[in-house]
Amino acid sequence: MKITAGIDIGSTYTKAVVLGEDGAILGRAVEPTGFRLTEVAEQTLASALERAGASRDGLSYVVATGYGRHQATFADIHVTDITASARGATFLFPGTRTVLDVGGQTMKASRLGEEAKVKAFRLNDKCAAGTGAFLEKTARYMGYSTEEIGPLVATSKEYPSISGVCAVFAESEVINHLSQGVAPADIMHGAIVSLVGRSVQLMKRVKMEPEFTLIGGILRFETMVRVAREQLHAGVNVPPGDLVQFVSALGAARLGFRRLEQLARDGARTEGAGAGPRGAAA
Amino acid sequence: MAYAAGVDVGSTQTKAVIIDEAARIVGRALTETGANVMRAAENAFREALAEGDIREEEVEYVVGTGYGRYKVTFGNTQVTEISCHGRGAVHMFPNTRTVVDMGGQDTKAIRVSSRGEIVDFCMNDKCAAGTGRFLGAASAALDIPLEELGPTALRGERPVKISTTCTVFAETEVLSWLGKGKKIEDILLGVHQSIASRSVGLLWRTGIEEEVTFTGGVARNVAMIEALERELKLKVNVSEESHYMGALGAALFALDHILASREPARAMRGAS
Amino acid sequence: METAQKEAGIVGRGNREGARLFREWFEELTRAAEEGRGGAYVFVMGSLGELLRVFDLPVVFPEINSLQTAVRKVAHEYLNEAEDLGYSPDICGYVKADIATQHRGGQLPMGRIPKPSIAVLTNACNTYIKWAEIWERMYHMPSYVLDVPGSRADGLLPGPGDRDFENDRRYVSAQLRELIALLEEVTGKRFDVDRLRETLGHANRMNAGWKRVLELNQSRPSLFNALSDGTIYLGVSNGFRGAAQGASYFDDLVEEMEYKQANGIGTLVDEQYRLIFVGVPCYPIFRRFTELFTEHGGTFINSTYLWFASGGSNLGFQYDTKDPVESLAEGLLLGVRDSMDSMFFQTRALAKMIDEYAADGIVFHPIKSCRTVSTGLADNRRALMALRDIPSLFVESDMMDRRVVSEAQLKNRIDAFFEGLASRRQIAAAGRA
Amino acid sequence: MSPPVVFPEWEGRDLDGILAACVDLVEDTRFPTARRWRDGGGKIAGHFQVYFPEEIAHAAGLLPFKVRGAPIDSVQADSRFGSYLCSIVKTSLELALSHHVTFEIFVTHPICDAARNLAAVWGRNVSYPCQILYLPQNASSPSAATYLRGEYDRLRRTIEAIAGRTVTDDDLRRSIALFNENRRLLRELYALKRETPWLVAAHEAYALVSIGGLVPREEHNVLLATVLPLLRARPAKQQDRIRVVFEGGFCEQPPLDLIRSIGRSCYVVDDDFLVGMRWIVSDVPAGDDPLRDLAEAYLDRSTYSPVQHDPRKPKEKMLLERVERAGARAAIVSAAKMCEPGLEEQVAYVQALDGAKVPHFVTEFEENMTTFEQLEIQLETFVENLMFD
Repeated sequence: MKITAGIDIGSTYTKAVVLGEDGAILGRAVEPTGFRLTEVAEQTLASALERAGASRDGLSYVVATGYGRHQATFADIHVTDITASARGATFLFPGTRTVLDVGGQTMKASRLGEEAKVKAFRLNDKCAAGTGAFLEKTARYMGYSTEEIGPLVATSKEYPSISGVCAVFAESEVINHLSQGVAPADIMHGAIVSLVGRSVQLMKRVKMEPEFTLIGGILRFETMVRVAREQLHAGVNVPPGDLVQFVSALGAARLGFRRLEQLARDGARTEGAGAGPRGAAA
Repeated sequence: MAYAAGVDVGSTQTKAVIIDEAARIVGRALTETGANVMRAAENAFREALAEGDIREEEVEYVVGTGYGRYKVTFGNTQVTEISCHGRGAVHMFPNTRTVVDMGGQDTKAIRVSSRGEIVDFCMNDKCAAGTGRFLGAASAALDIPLEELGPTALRGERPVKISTTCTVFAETEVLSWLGKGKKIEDILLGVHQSIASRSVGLLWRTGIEEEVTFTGGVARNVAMIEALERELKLKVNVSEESHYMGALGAALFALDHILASREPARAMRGAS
Repeated sequence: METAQKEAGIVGRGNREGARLFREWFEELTRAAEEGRGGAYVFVMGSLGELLRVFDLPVVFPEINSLQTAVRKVAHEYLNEAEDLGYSPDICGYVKADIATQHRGGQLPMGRIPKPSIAVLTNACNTYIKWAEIWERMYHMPSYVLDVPGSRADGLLPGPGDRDFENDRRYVSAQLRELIALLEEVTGKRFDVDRLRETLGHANRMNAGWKRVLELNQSRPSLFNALSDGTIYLGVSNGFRGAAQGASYFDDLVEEMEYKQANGIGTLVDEQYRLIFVGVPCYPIFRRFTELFTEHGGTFINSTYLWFASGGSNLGFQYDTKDPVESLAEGLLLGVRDSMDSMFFQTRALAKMIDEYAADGIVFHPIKSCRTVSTGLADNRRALMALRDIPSLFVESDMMDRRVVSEAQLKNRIDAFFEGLASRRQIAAAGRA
Repeated sequence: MSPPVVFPEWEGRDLDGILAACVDLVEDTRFPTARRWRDGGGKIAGHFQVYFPEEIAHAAGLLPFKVRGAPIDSVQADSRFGSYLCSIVKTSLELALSHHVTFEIFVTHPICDAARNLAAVWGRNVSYPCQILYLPQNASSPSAATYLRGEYDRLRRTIEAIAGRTVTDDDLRRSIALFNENRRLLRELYALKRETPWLVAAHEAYALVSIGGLVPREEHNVLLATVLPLLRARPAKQQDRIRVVFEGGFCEQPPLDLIRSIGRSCYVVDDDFLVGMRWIVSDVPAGDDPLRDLAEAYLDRSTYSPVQHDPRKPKEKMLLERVERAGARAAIVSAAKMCEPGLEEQVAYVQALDGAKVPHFVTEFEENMTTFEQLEIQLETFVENLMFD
């Protein structure tokens, strides 16, 4: 059986997935990224291979993605995590048409066409008030850890509006609410509603269509998913369990198979056409 | 002996200063503002009292300042931190005509008269880009303690050009320079220079008149002092008490009040 | 007794009548929308209400509609809708609120507006042009950009008879004739020059009244707040330009202000600080914004807004009804040029305003939404500070987008500004003693 | 009298050397050519984006110098403006305040609200005259040409006073002929980009056009005439890249690194970079009334941009035509950050491209951006998804 690997080198964690031809996840691993990107990529891949009981030589194709994708010099190709996560999302939820990825600093929305190709995408390239970091800052300011956000918000029924564009200035709104006696749970709730509002706006900008799949670090906050369902008036797919963090790596591994098919189809042509995705990233 | 107090409730930290009738600082305290603004103000005040070994009844007048100035419920009146920073800076350095205050979410440029009155001021309105908070983000991204940022940056020789000063994107930008193999000290030097250059842009709005005094939490950062001086082509005054300048100014306004109430002819300045 | 009654009738009449006229205007627009009649979409800087009225076209001011959504606290809904359609957070909020209004079939909190049969605009703001291009794509109706050249440099003000002025005037007048032909085509009505004479006559009364009302506010105490009351008067001057009601309104307003002046009735009980406002109001917290000043005894005695947003009516230009089209061209050229000057080349005019109105302070309020008004304000302030020793406040926010309006931030700066004004006054008093 | 040579660096070098010299000049924020021109006793008419009738300044012996910002920090200029503003307006003023460039006159146009304010601010901060040239915004009016001729005549009189000499119709006709030659050479360069994009990289073509605004056109013409045959003879092979049109460079210019970055994964077969230099699309007839000829060419024989209103040139249709004519497979619809007309036009462009099923991606740039992660992610995603089958 052929196997491929996908490696997602994110700014905080590096994830690797080893995938079998039949679509079975054979092994996966995650390591903190640190500063030595090439090494950590190698290491994470080795761990995933070990868990899969496979060897480096047994791999037919390696696809790197994520912020450090260019540093994975041993990969066969590298693609962006927008491309990779689209494949990962459709692998888990074949009906996915819109993917929303909310991370610490960035928020990405993409609309997919047939075969999980990204038809339209948008990034928040401006102020980051709409990212996960904003929630964490707000929580930290009020003296709660990230883990406490979920249970805290669960107790809230009402929420104030938090509309500031700048994440830092939004803090002064939080202070205002606090000093007016608004409960921290409600403020946190308001912050989540505001964040989801911004996400939905980004999704509208790519002309979103159901099904919606949510990925990214933000999924740690359960309320986020509930509020997203409310605002979208639709169901929202969420990767099960700890697969959440492997969506891009999984998509990358899947792209490996896609690429193998292509190579088999027109083997001769690919030699000079390195200007394909690989050239794009040169 | 009567005492006057100033309590500066900022977005992240709350500071209190107590002065005597000769305007000497006899007690000071700093606490995190946290979720309960009122309690933070009280705590800072009490700690300052304790430091100066002063009883609460001995403090005749309290002025609240900073974002949470209306939460200083035990205060007698409120004055904005803009007036307070100006007043504090002139008290420390009597020839001060321009104050640059760098805090957590704003940077202020203040032009003052010889008596410490505000002639003109400007603040960043649009966002917190280029404020002290950026340093906090850089510190987190590089995992270097805040106090060591300045000394590290001073070792830099070839500063990188930082194109975003958005605090939340700071981490991404800093990491991207690391990824390109830049040295930490060069990145940090770039960070300091970019913040300094934005602050000087703000100073140009009010006009720059010598002497320039640098106040606020960031004023303790050696690299920022150097970057500011380079950009301004001037020496800047920095006080040991730079952190307490707002609270000190508030205390001075409180003292005005005490003295004015003794001689009715002498009007209180500023804080009417 | 009699005086009390008279006072009750006169004082505050401008605000009451202004509100009534505004309601009537929107009732008429709603009727037009429901009957499927099209309107003329126009803008405050060079609305040409005088001419459009001749063709019985209901006039729609999208700028005013948009700002009303902010005053009525629903602007964010409109802005979000437009941003969902792909319009950037960084463009004019008025444009975005209007786009959302169009998508809602013209529905606004005040009523419904008709679709455009034509848009008539000047280049006084370039965004007018981009805005009209959006309608062209949406409705495939004609828009006419009446190009009015402004001042080429500060103080370069050629007048009638001057070769460069005449080149501009010929251009404006040729365009007016093209516009008349287009209006005939759009409405199917023949142009009636006598009706133009009539509307110009009404506009003459309004222009003279507007100029007089502004001058009357030099009184101490000042008679109206240029920011809160002034904006109401401005609404009438735009919506009823060239109409008999508009002319009478301003006759009455002059009477009200003269009465208040004669009887020493000021807008504030205790007027402490006379302020000038430069820029566009902060509509998302319109009332509160004014209060942040009046709480300290500060009132706005005049503003550049009352100049440029009245399309130059402040000049008091009198049309020559013997030669209506040519005279309309000249009035338009001078009025729009003055509007633009009051934004780009305002420094000397502000110095004059400070002197004539005995101002104590000046407030610059650049806004995110509008480059036209805001881009040069910091430099104008710098230049003005070199000319006059007067305290000034520089605060940025927005006219539409509450996401960039922070009341706490504004209050902090405004409080500091008044602390400065107070200490300055005390030092001056101490110096005299 | 022939003007002094201000850009000798490229002479005597091979093609790569010439191109490197051009790139160096474009990236040099000290603007050495303007300095040399002044050192030789020459006078300069600085003009802001987009279009300026440079022939009129040239006929008076002035160097028309295209002001298009620079990737510098606008420390002093920031204090002259509000916060919500595109970068080019700020850095252009910074160039003047920090004496990077000095002119005898500066002219801007009512292209947008920021640009008109720029003239006023500039005028309050420098000692030489600053003016707004009121190019018509009612371009399809039958009266526009006559008006513009009058406005050009006013400009001629203003420039005559600065140059200290009269500008005759013959002078103008000579200048028009020179600029016609320049426009012809630029059209050849663009034909080359379109037909054989592998022979000239996107950033090289950009640099070749761009220096036209920095050196006398006489020199630019010699340079282009030398380079074009060398480019045609370049031994470069066609690669498998996507042909794209870049839209959004009409005023503020993206950093050269950004253009380089796009060029690595795409062939930029047409664009609107510095479109003002190529505004007039065919020869201006040098007839009896050269000012009128220039005015008519501006109005009637010209391309499009978001900052000119002309119902005869619906911009989104013009873009679709540009894409089709260039044989492009996709479009990059960009705008400078905070550029009101550019951002507004993006919406119409996107609708039109969607309608015509032309793949595109939407982005924003700023002239002094130094990291391109966001853009590269977008560009790579875009290319990947077009090529991955």
